[in-house]
Amino acid sequence: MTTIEPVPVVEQRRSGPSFADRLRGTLPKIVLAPSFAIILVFVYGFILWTVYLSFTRSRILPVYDLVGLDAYYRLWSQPNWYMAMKNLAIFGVLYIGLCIAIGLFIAILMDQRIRAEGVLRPIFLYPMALSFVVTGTAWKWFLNPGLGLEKTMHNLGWESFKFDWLVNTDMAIYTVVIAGVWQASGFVMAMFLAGLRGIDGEIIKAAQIDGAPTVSIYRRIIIPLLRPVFLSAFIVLAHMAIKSYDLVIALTGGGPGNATELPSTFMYSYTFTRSQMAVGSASAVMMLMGITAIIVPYLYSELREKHQ
Amino acid sequence: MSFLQIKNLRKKIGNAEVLKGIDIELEKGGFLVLVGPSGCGKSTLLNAIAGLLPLTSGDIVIDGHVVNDLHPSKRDIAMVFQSYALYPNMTVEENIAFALEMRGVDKSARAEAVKSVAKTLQIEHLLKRRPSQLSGGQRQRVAMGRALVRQPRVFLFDEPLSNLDAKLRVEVRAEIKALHQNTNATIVYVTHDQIEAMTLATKIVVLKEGTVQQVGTPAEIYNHPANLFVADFMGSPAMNMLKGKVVSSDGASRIVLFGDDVTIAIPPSVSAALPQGKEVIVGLRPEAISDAGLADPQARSIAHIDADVTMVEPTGSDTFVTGRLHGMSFTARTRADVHVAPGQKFPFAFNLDKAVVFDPESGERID
Amino acid sequence: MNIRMISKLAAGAAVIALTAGAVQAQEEVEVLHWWTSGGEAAALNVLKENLQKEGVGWKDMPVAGGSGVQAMTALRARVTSGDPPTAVQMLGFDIKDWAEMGVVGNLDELATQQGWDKVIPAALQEFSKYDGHWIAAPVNVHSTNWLWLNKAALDKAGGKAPENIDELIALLDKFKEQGITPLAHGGQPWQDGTLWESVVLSTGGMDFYKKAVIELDPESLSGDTMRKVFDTMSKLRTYFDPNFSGRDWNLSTALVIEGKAGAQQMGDWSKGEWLRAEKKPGTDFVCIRFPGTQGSVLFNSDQFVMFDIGEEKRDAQLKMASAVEDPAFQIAFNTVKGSVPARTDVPDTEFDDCGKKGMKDLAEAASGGTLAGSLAHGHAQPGAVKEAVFDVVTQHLNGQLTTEQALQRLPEAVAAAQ
Amino acid sequence: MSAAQETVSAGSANTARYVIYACLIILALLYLLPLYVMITTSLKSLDEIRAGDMLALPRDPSTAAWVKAWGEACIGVTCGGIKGYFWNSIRMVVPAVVISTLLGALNGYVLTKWRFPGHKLVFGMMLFACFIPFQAVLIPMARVLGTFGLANSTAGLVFVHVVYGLGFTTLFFRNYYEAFPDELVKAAMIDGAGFFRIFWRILLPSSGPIIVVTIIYQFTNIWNDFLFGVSFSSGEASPMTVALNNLVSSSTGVKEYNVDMAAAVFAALPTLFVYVVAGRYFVRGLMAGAVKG
Repeated sequence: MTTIEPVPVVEQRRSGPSFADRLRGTLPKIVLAPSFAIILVFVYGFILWTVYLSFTRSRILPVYDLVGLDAYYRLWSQPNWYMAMKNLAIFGVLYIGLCIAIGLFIAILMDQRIRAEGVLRPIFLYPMALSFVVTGTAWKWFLNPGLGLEKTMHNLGWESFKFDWLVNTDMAIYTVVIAGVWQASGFVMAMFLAGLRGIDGEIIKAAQIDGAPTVSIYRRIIIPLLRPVFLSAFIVLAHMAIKSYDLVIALTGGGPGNATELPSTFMYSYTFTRSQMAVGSASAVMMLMGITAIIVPYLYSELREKHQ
Repeated sequence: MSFLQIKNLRKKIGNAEVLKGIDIELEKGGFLVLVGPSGCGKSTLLNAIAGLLPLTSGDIVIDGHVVNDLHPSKRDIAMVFQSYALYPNMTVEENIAFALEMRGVDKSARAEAVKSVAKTLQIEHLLKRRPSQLSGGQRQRVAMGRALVRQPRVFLFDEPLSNLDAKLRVEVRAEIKALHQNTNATIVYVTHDQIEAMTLATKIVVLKEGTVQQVGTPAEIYNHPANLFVADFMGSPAMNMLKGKVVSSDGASRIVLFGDDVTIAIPPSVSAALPQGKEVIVGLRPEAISDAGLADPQARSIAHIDADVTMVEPTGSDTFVTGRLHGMSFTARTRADVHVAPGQKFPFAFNLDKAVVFDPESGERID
Repeated sequence: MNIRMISKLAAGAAVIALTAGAVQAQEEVEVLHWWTSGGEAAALNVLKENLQKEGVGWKDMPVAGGSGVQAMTALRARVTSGDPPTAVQMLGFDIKDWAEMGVVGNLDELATQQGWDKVIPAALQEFSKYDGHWIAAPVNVHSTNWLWLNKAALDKAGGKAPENIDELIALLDKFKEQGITPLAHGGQPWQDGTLWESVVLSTGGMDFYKKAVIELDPESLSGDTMRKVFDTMSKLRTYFDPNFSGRDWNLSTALVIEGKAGAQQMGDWSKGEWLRAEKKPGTDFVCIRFPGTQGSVLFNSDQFVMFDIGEEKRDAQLKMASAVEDPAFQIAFNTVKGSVPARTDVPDTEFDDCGKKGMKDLAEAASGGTLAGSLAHGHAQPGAVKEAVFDVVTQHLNGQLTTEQALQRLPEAVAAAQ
Repeated sequence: MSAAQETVSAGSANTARYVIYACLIILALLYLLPLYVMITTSLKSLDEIRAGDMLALPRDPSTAAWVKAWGEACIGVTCGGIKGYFWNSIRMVVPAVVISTLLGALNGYVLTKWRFPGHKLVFGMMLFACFIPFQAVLIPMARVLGTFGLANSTAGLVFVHVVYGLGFTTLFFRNYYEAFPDELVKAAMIDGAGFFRIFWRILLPSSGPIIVVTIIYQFTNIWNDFLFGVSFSSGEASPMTVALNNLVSSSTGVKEYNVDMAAAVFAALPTLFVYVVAGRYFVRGLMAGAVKG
């Protein structure tokens, strides 16, 4: 190295930030602004619009005369809406619970240095890649007692086998759960697998040295360490449960009767097929409130935690 | 005239004031080390100099120009980061050349500069590799190369050695020192390691909670710490802090240590008059306490004290002996082959020439 | 990730996206419909070709599924965006709803010129006109109160077509003895509703149907006659096979065609399935009015509603409306579709026995006052009421509601939907 | 790696592994069933489908249904198969994925490396956008698209997908860049790189894993979307799913299940391909930050 010569600086002795520097300072905000503006208009603006509509008597197309809580009275006097809420409770609990349980189970199995991981992983993941517009028919057949599993079992000689949930009013919602779990559990598996791969190996070595059997290592150490993954999975699944629409339409169309009505199908049918847009908007507002109740505390805790 | 001036610099982050009016000056070619415990604001100060953090108030002047509002890239500085901050997607060569490329230096000149830096740092064989393929020491060199190639007016180092193992740290430390001597670059260097500070600096700034505790050469800082904090922070093992009390008899003041057992003269570093009965703290570096036989023959005042030995720590070059008297412990640096075991009595010699006295209430040194 | 490649792709894609949006200006009609299956599409193709001969292009916008549910969603989006299609296939009260929104066109001139008032039955005009103006061109008239029987199974059971509910039950019992599914039914709300309205008509007659379904008289909706209707529904339910839930109607028809089931209650579009399976009316299958509804006709009519699309496109729109009412097209389309022409002046020579019967029944019912709109197909009540009735009927049929509860729910649900 | 077999004795370890493999294989077969049904059905003749067992292998496999689905099946009044719609979908998906990914990356970059007061609120609000039910935005969106003249065009559809994908892409990139060292950005600033140069030269080239996750996620969602497709496109410009629906759920007529299934397999091919090829990177990308949510 030779001597270091100072580069002459041409700035005046005391100058405010130059225009370029000031631009540089606001550039990040300028870059973010379009996205944020879009979100403001197309998410929050539209939410406000929906809220407004729920106070009108809109039917086939939006009208803008306020009539108060009429749509909400109508909504809460609909047995269908209660059915939808009840179904969402059943579906939500089972769907989230089973997806997490099965996803975690497969992830743990996959994490045992499996030879064919590269083959198995896409098999568990692929349902997420397919829309129910695509797989709906196959599922309908499969669950249909006259065509699918039941018939196959009968053909194989197991005459007493019965699997008629799809057409059974009390059980139909569970077929929706089955198909839903089939679709999403692989994705949850991938999340858990990523979580497992991210755990510090030394912790496990330490536990092994402490003499903990494999089951205990998982139960006492690894699974508690996966807490953030559980949380993420819960959020992802919760919003998918609330938004589930294709799933129900493809499998049961909301039937038999209204046995598989969910808030999302309710909202769609009241807004678009039944020409009761105000009631549909009221149900959308209810759904948004439900989502907010789940998401906002999560967001709050997540964003606060990270910067301490 | 000083090359780098920091004038009454303040920085607030949220409601907390992280830097509370810092004043520092550094001459051209100086090696300034900012040292202090974590959270003292040293990295904040360095980032402020770099322009990576906006100031709340105060000025930063480089070579006579206020650079407060200048973008980092226009301040003509280079920075070496603790994590090295090598661009993972670029080869070593590209990493080093990146700053030149950003400045529009043409390709052949870039190659030339990279080559010269690589030669200086002996990393020519690494130029085509990516950071992930390098060892810690190699990455460190590349990070330095990235700074050197720019030939900036000021180099900023942010704890550059803390990710290296002990042996490498010493080696690289020496290299940085040599580099400074060869290039006569102006350097601001942040560390929490007081040995690095002592070995590298021409000027040390000790920081605590956003305020400058002391500015001085390594010798000044070490021998004449401005306050208890600096005294305690600099030096390992830490300076012995002995509680004492001023007694006056016959018109002369003396200090009583270890209860009433030992009375010593007021150390020569103190010129002020100490009132009778004043509580003081006498600071004495471990090397100022030794076994009686090794006491500095040129010292003007030496106190000989016998005390119980509670611990013996051989380091190879020296042996640290911890003694205890009247419930007060102190550490002495003795020669390596001293024969002593815990539980024995040992004759210590206190070289009071080196003693400094602090006011226990303000923590300041009493001159 | 190769960034340069991505950015190139992005640029290329943007160009494609932009150019894809451009459409050349030529006289053409854009038609939103849900006739996507082979036969129907073939029938519609006749219209497309007729128009092309006149130099009018056909921009097809098929949206299948749920008898127009998705199509209506798409239509809302199109209308809201201010870019409605030229013509939209629509049923009954939907037409009124849209007309009320003031987004439809006006066909008065053409209608006067071609004398639609005289040749299109008044019951259809009820929907084709709004506020006295022609807004839609009716394509056909379907009738829902039909019963389709497998001839072989019927012969085996005595060969006599049932004339009232009791005879129907007796016949279904005989089918049961033959070991086939007596009544093929698909468990979808609109199919349940179609069955229900036939039972209502059969049980209470046309006057009762009009009072209960058209006028929504609460006492009729919860009275003893309605109790009998629900009881009959429960009885009929016992003749279904276990897999009926959610089954498409054409699969049920297939069961009857194949002899796996004896009978199906379904509208006249069911005939299309028989014809396509190369079965002949009278020899392979029998079409009769649903027992107890002889002489009455519950109709629904597919119409092309013409939207207000501005002057420069109106010429093509009028050409299309005219082509729809062309007798030749009416014959070509309706012989395939199973329906009968929307105009009364079309000769029945091209039609088969069922078609001829349908045309005759329609003419008689229209003059005798026994012609009424089908509830299940949106010609008796607006969508909201229709769906509310479906809710009760479907839940009752699936055992979620008892007859007692259904009778209580029905007037409530209807009132809530109004 | 969390596998813990080393401590188990060899014999029981082998048994355990057999059990693990058995479990995995059984589960894999269950997961594959719907796909199996789709593929075998598409290879069967209609008579065989009507008479036979849905799980049976085709007796006389034929690709006739595939040929028909691709190039001959009637959708509406035109009988050109689904191939045209396949390309429609590609034309829609590629720009929508690229734009939403790029914007998400920029947003994530700003929200982690160029923080400003209120950045958390902005991020929170963008994230909440992921959760809005799409049915609720159809009508106002139609009005907006109409106003801007984007109604009924591929560009409009791309726009809609970009808007409602932004929340997800921003989330992915923000979480990924959150873990990306700030020092690299500082170093680049000192080196003289500006806002965009730091993004293009330093962050984006290191974003491989998260780009893969985002692309997979966006590609699948946009490709599979039906609701927006049916509402904001029409006729021969419709995306694949709309055409598939027209083919599969036509209300009358003989259902050609083999053709339906073949068309469904075609509709599924691109997303399947993406998952199979990029599945490995998917887990890796999730590891790299998306999971931490």
